[in-house]
Amino acid sequence: MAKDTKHQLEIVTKPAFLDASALKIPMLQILKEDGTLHKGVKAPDMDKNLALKVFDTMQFIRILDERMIAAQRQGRISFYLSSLGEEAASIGSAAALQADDMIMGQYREQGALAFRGFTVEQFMDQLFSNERDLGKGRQMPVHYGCKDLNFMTIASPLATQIPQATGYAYGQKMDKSGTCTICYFGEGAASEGDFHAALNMAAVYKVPVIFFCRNNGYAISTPSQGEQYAGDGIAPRGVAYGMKTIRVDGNDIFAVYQATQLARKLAVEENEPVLIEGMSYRMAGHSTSDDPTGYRTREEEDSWRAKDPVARFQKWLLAKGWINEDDAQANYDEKKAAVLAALKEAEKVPAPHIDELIEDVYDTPPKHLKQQLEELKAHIRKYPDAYPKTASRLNGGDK
Amino acid sequence: MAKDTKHQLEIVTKPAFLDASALKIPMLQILKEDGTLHKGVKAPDMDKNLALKVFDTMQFIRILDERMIAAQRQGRISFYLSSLGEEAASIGSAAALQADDMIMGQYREQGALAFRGFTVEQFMDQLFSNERDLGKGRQMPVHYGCKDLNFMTIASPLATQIPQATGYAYGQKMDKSGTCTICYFGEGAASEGDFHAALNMAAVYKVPVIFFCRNNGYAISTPSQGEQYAGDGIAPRGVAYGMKTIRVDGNDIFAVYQATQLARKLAVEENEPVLIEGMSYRMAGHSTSDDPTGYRTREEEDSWRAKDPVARFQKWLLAKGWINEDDAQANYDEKKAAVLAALKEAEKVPAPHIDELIEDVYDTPPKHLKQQLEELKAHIRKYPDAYPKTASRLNGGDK
Amino acid sequence: MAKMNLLQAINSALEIAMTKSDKVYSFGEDTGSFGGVFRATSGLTEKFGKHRNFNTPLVEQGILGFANGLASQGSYAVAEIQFGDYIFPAFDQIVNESAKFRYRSGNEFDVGGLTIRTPYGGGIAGGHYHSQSPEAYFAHTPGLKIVMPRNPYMAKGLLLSSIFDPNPVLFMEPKRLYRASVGEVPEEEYTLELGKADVVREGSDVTIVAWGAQVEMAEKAADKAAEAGISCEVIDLVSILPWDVETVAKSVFKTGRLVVTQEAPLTNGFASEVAATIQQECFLYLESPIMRVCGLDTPYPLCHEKEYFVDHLKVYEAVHASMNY
Amino acid sequence: MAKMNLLQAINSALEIAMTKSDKVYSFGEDTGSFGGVFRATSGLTEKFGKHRNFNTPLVEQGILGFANGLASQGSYAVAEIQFGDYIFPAFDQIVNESAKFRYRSGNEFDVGGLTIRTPYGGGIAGGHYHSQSPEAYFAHTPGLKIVMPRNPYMAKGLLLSSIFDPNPVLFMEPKRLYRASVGEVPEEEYTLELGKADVVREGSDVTIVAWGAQVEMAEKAADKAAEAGISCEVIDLVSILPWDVETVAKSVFKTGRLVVTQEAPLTNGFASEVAATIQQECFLYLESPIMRVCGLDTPYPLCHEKEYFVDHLKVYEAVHASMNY
Ligand SMILES: Cc1ncc(C[n+]2csc(CCOP(=O)(O)OP(=O)(O)O)c2C)c(N)n1
Ligand SMILES: Cc1ncc(C[n+]2csc(CCOP(=O)(O)OP(=O)(O)O)c2C)c(N)n1
Ligand SMILES: [Mg+2]
Ligand SMILES: [Mg+2]
Repeated sequence: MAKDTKHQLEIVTKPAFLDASALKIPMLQILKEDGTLHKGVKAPDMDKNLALKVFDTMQFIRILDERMIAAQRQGRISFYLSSLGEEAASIGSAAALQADDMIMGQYREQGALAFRGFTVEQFMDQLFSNERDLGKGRQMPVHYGCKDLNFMTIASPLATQIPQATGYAYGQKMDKSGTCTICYFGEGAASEGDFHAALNMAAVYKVPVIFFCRNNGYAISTPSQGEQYAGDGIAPRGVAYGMKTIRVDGNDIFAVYQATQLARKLAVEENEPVLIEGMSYRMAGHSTSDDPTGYRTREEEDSWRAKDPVARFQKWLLAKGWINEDDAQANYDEKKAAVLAALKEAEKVPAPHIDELIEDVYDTPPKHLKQQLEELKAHIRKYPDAYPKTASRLNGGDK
Repeated sequence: MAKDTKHQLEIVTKPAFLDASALKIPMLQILKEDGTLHKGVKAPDMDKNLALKVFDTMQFIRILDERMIAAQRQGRISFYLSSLGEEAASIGSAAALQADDMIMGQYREQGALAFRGFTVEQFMDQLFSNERDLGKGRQMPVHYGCKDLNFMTIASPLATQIPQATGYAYGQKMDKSGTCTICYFGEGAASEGDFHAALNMAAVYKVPVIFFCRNNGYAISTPSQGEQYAGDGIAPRGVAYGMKTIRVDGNDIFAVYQATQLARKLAVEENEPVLIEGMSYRMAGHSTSDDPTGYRTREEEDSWRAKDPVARFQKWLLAKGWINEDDAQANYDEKKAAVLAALKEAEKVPAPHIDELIEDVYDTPPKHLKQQLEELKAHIRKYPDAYPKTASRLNGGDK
Repeated sequence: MAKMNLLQAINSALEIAMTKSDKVYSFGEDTGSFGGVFRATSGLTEKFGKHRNFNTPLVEQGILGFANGLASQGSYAVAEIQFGDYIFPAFDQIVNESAKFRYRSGNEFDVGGLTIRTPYGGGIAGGHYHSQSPEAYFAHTPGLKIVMPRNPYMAKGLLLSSIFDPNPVLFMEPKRLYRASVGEVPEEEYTLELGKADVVREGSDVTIVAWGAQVEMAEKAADKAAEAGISCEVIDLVSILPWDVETVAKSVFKTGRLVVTQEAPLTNGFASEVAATIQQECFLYLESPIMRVCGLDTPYPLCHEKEYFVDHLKVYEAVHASMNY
Repeated sequence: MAKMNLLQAINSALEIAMTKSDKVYSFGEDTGSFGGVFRATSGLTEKFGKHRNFNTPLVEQGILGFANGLASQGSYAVAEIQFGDYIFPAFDQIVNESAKFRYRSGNEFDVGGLTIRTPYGGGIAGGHYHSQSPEAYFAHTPGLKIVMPRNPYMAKGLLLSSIFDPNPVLFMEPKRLYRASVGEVPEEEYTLELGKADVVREGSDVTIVAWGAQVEMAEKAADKAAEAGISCEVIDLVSILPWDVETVAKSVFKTGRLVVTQEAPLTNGFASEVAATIQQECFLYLESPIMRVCGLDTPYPLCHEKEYFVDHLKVYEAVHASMNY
């Protein structure tokens, strides 16, 4: 048919409405659910060291998650939020990056942080809001952050980090840093206006950013298909923004790893932003405040266990001979002991000093804040029984 | 290839990144630029009466726009914003709707309002913020609204009306009203978060709404391609949301009309929201505050004159024999005289009474507002020379 | 009458409103058949169907945009924002749209059927983003009404008034009290006047003004003051916008002293408005400066919540200081 | 020194900042080679290239999201919001993100390099949505700085300070004065202290506090008062957050009378904060109640702008009333 001279669009003369069926995006899978590779496909170039580090991190995060859910039930921490079932998404992608690439997460990416080297003690310090916490105990549990590891502090408002990732990556590009930013978010958060802003701007500015959507089927109780969106998930939006886009099996460590590796190349070498949609399933409740039996069946949950990303990778490693059952078990036990020990230790560490209350609102505390703090301290000294922890420290030796 | 059991997605084993080229959406055109139909295509079922009403409205709006730009230059009104070059988009689509369908516009859809029957006096009353203005003179010129004509009052914040249209249509669906809502917006406004929210929600709720994006190439000075978006315009987003989508030549009255007619059927009969992208060009400055020579060339503007939607339709009507040159000119002259007369009359009508200042903030003015008004009136009475128009009326006979 | 907690009272109001008019719709994130993360909307989908009470996609600006549109169509739109802390993405739809809808159209259109429900406030170990009390952010906005109940009885009657009030209402629910506050509540429909403050306790020495969950702290402080021989008049403002200047002024004419307390940070909070207005209204009657007892001017901290929290001791200290000025 | 109008002063500050550090970026809707709808950024693309000064897509929440990210990366992000009325879609990114970025991370990360420029205010026949003065909406937000210059000299020095201040700054430009206000401005770099009020005129009877464009009205009122034998001290607050309580209190200790004036509607405006604080600081010195002279509590109307506008006559009347209380 003819082309329009202005827009270079193809011209049609009969009206035809497109719909979601015009763009169905397939899913990349390399490792099958049974832990074997698809026929004729070889594993991505993940060497033994890296594979073991990935698996190690998976195990650690699984233990941490399970243990801390229990700790919350015991009332030892106020809140927890696990990544059960989604370990491959965050760890597989983090493994494909460089240490100086920036990570901006939503809150279910503890795997990426652990992969970067956040220690079990650091995790515990944050979870117990103690005075060693890098975040100074100010945010709820799981809101980790670490400048040294290039892991942006997690914050609760959803999707706000997505346009921030576009901006961060703009700075990286201008600095000719050779680095990129990865930004994780859920398929629920992808409904926010900030998502739209972020992806469109990234496509316009051509910045080195990888948007990694963890599509785990739910936003708290809201199922994705039909209630969060009506189309073919999140990936087609990338195409609509004119962005490089791929969908992967989020429970397949190799698919995640390989897609992210290629995405990083596109991002860093060609300044092409990339959208990766990782299809997965949130195996646990949304958080410890949530009881999923109110909105989904046990059968549905069980049907996903067969797709467990950790077990799947473990099978492959076993078959490959890179691990054996005994070592894996020993490793597991050792990790578990370390988690328990760190937990016990961290919960004894005191809270940050009350003087921290007014630090970091600004670069230095302005006069009115200093005055408010002084008044508060005077008040606490007057009613020591009402604020026993702080009072005892104030009296013991004010800093 | 295999299908994934959970998501029913096709599985691929080799990574491939899609991009904008995965979904290129053609443009519906029925009437060619020279005013003849594409070969083998017939005009949509627009009878002579309707065709003449459409043309009549086009002429009126063109006269109104040109005259009011001049009036602004003469300092008779403070601001004006024309739809020059985009008449087919708003008038052609309005012509395909029923009178009880709701229209929610951005600010460049005076054509749709005129088609509905807004009189030249009503236009003028708004433009001069006089006491007859339905909006009580509170908003800037061109912020028309009329409940009787189901035309929602225009407001300046961009894109806010888009999710509102989704909500309005939800009410229409629940009321089983057999009506729909059409929502106009520019390709610039489509970058706002509200756009994203609106289309996604409409697709999820399946409401009878038609989103009509007027892609006129610019948002003030910002060109659409490459600076507003990087993809293939706005239409692919509809596909991504799982929504019925079509792109039309926005300067082709027949393409606009036919697409909207079909869209209305989908919306009202099947509760399918529809996205229509109308490709056009803003022939004048953004508004009277804008001088486009700062960001585009005269050549570019001229090259679009050949595509003028009014001239194009006129050629067809002439060839068809539904109008002749003489009648068209007489009609034009008559309209112009009416516009001039209404202008002169409206500018003499006084501003709304000062008592209106506190009306409609709430359904009835609360005590503190009554008190504020009384204080203001006392002040004006004290300084009549400083507020001469209001003071003379206050003294002449307070209502 | 029945014993209800604050959540049950909200739920009961919603059920009555939805029974009364089939143009009442309830929606928000997770508010559908699941009933909301606090369960305020539980049972509504079963009773009224999934088109009357439903989930929205996760987008607050869309929730309010949708709600404005639905209300402008003539429906009663009851939109839940999951936490007050997440209302800010909808700020434009509320402040530029809901509030100005009627005025800008010369009353051709309005969104009077809109009610925004949102849990607010601290004391629940929620840290920065599950503890804020954002009422003052909205109080600068002509066209909005803002209502904050202190207990189940008030919550039900005020919510019913809000839903059917012909103006957009921001209805802020004290989430710390959702289950903690229990009281006798009529099972049937009743309404309470918006814009009217409630003298919770009469007294003669000092007036304490509070709203929402903070009324509890005012009352406890009044108890403590009573022990010290100070008689406090406690006023629940109930409505933040428009607010009942007269009732507060009348009280201050009597007591000559005013303490205003809020959970939110001090600077430009609503307590500032109360103080600014009352110092003008009651200038010649004031025996000591109006005291504001508020959160510190910092984000809401998790680990020092106990210290940060505006408890009754802090309110009492201000009462004491006011008496001894 | 050179004669500059306020726009030229802004433009000069931007040019100096961008010359000083190539990590300074300027962006917003239409701010690229076109130079912005008011032309504040004109010439910057030519001088620094299209990657340093550029257009954004039309999405304020995206502009601020992007700006926060860019600032957190260590750049100086100078984001323009085309009109103050359109800042609300970015409210969440400013109030929940920019303001809390450093605190929530325990100073691991910050967006100190962020400056938000936006024209504000009325008097230009802009109606509801080109006239608002939204400073009070932000003043309840610990972590932000808010700065409002009154003339070209202040604008340039304060903008340079804001850009390089290690905290996020909301810099609000009085658009009524963009071309109307002209004055001597040094061509080279200079900075002015943030958080410090400016005693524009000394006086002994009444203190008038204003900020931004409203300082002009305060001065004119002071002129008129002088004719009537009343000596006014006029203070430009300059910074709204943190604000200079001391300078205002010191003045009120002397005069015993305070009039605060703002363009924005009365209720919960920043004038309320000033009044609430000063009645506490200066209680025993006040000879009359603190008067607030503000916009009415309505949206900003087009046709009655003249009447709605807080002109010098209204300020003068308050001064007069304060003297004759
Ligand atoms: C702006 C905002 N709105 C609402 C919430 C409350 N909330 C927290 S998590 C969540 C669901 C997120 O779902 P998704 O993005 O799919 O991520 P997932 O939890 O599934 O990993 C909601 C609604 C929030 N934190 N921020
Ligand atoms: C929220 C918001 N941001 C910015 C503006 C200022 N503004 C008015 S019109 C406009 C450009 C709109 O472009 P587009 O949507 O393409 O519509 P067009 O003018 O081309 O018809 C801008 C930036 C506004 N009115 N509202
Ligand atoms: Mg999810
Ligand atoms: Mg446009």
